[in-house]
Amino acid sequence: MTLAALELDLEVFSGPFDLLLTLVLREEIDLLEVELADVVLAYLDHLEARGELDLEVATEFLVLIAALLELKSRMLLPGQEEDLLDLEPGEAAEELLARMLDAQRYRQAAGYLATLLQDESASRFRSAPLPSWLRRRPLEQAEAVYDPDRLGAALGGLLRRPEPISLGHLTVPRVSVADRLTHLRLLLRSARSVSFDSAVEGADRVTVAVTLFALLELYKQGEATWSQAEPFGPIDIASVAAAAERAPA
Amino acid sequence: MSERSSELARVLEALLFLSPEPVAVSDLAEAADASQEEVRAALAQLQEALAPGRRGLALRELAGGFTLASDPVAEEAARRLLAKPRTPPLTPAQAETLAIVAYLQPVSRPEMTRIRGVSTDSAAATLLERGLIEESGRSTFGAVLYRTTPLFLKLFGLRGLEDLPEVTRWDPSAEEAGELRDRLLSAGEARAGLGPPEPSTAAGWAAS
Amino acid sequence: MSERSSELARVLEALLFLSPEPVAVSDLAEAADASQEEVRAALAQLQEALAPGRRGLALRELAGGFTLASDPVAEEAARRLLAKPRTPPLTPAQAETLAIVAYLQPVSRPEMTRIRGVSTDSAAATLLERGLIEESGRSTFGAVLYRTTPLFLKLFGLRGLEDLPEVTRWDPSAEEAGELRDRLLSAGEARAGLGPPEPSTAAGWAAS
Repeated sequence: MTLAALELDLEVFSGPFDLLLTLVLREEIDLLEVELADVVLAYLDHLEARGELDLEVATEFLVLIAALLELKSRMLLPGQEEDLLDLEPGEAAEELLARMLDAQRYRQAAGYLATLLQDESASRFRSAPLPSWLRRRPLEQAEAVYDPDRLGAALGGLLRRPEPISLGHLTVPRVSVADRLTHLRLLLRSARSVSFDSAVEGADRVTVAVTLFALLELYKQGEATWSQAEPFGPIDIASVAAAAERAPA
Repeated sequence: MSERSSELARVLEALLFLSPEPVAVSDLAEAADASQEEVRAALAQLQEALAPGRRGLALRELAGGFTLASDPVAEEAARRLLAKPRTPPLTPAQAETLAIVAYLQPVSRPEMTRIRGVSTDSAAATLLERGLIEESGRSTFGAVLYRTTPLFLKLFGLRGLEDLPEVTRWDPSAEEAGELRDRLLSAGEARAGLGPPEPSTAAGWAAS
Repeated sequence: MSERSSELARVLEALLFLSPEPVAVSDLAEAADASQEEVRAALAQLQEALAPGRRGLALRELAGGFTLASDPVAEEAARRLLAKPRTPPLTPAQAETLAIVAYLQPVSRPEMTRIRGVSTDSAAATLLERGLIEESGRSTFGAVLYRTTPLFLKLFGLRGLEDLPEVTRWDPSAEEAGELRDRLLSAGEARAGLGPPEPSTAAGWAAS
């Protein structure tokens, strides 16, 4: 099997995975419109249907899908000042290529190691217990060679915990993206333009983060644009409908 | 054999080198795909090449067959190199495993694994083989328990387990309440449940 | 050495015969009560006596020391006598994981997984069990780090890690990168009837 055998039926595209890839790289399909989660689900279905895993192909798929995800996440961030965020034509393909080449480098190194092992396979080493006259090691002769502090330090290392990360927001999802989407849409309906700070006034950190996700989603859906004059400066959110109404005027 | 041996003699020398036990002529003949007469002739050639004073090895015929042995000339040097207790530096995995046994003994292998977050089988096997730890019965659940040995105390220069250094010096959570064992187990589980990306890797990706 | 070796060469041959692992020149010198220069000279003599085609054994410099190995001429007979292959070959997944550890050590498992794009748990477990890699401490986040072992060097015929070629040796040439890019771009083209990518694009790629 190759990745070409992976048939997709997405909202914006229907056909084999490799064709989707080509069209994305040629920028004939907007990556922003491709639901990558659906591609992954299609791949999993495909695997399940086949009942076996071709590691070579799976590796290629994972490298590609990971790179596509990273690209897409960057494209979702509007911004001009950062070179990194500003994808030139062809840059998507370059990025993807770099990722694949890096994985390939170690695959080739692996081939080299396999050859080394093969070359050495006719050379064997002796593996025999020491003759009895060398095996006597009386306890009385044992000398102190290890430092007990090594044990204390090792145990101290095992007592170390990772930075306490609050998992509260994971186990108790107090706020959902859908909630915050509704919240933002309501704000934009009444004001057409609103600052991010006012949209999250009085909210806790989790809510602020989820609101940012909701904002990304609005941007992706083409409902809103956002701008930030300088890093850490205020973020202004504008409804696209409002912008469109202003334009003809 | 002179400086250049027959191929059969070379094969036989290699076979005897690789075999920890004496090998019978019939087995040598079968392995080398030769007749027993040919093998005997080649062994005579080998005997000649390994005659006393020539090499560091000697060919011996014992009850079970032929074997190679080291020349007695090397006896003293071999004692210096090999007869001391084998105490290579402890690997990090061995040090962690040994520390767990030393401080918590008796302790079961599943417990060690839970504390370390990764398997302790290979490290524990090495420690057992070197005589630093030993079995000490079974837990109520039937798991083998381990403790340290008198050799352990000697090699660490300790008179007894009470001489083990206080962990508080290295303990990042000394002020927390709770038994050492419980705190080790909970820290191990906290680490196992978490795999944050490492900064070095992130940098590597960005550069690539 | 001619038929009669110097006593030091004989002692060294016996020591290497008895030692289960490669022995460093400094350890040989200490055991044989000789200077390192004398040991090196005697090893050269031994190397000469064990030159290919002379004996059933060979002197090898591996994993930071010297060791004796069987001559490949005996491989077939050894397989028959010992009835086991010496080292099973590595699967592609194991070889890739080993390559990543060899070049990036110390390296954590999440890092290996990120580079390969698929889980390395099973491959890494096998490499650990075969003694080709081992733990080497923990990262600042508590993740276990891995490195290669002396056994890895021994089995792969390496004196040390510095014997590994630079990893940049496998950096793709501009042509190879171009080919991969063509493959990426043209994968779906035939299907789509879009025709080959345009030359100007290809040139841009090769330059980047």
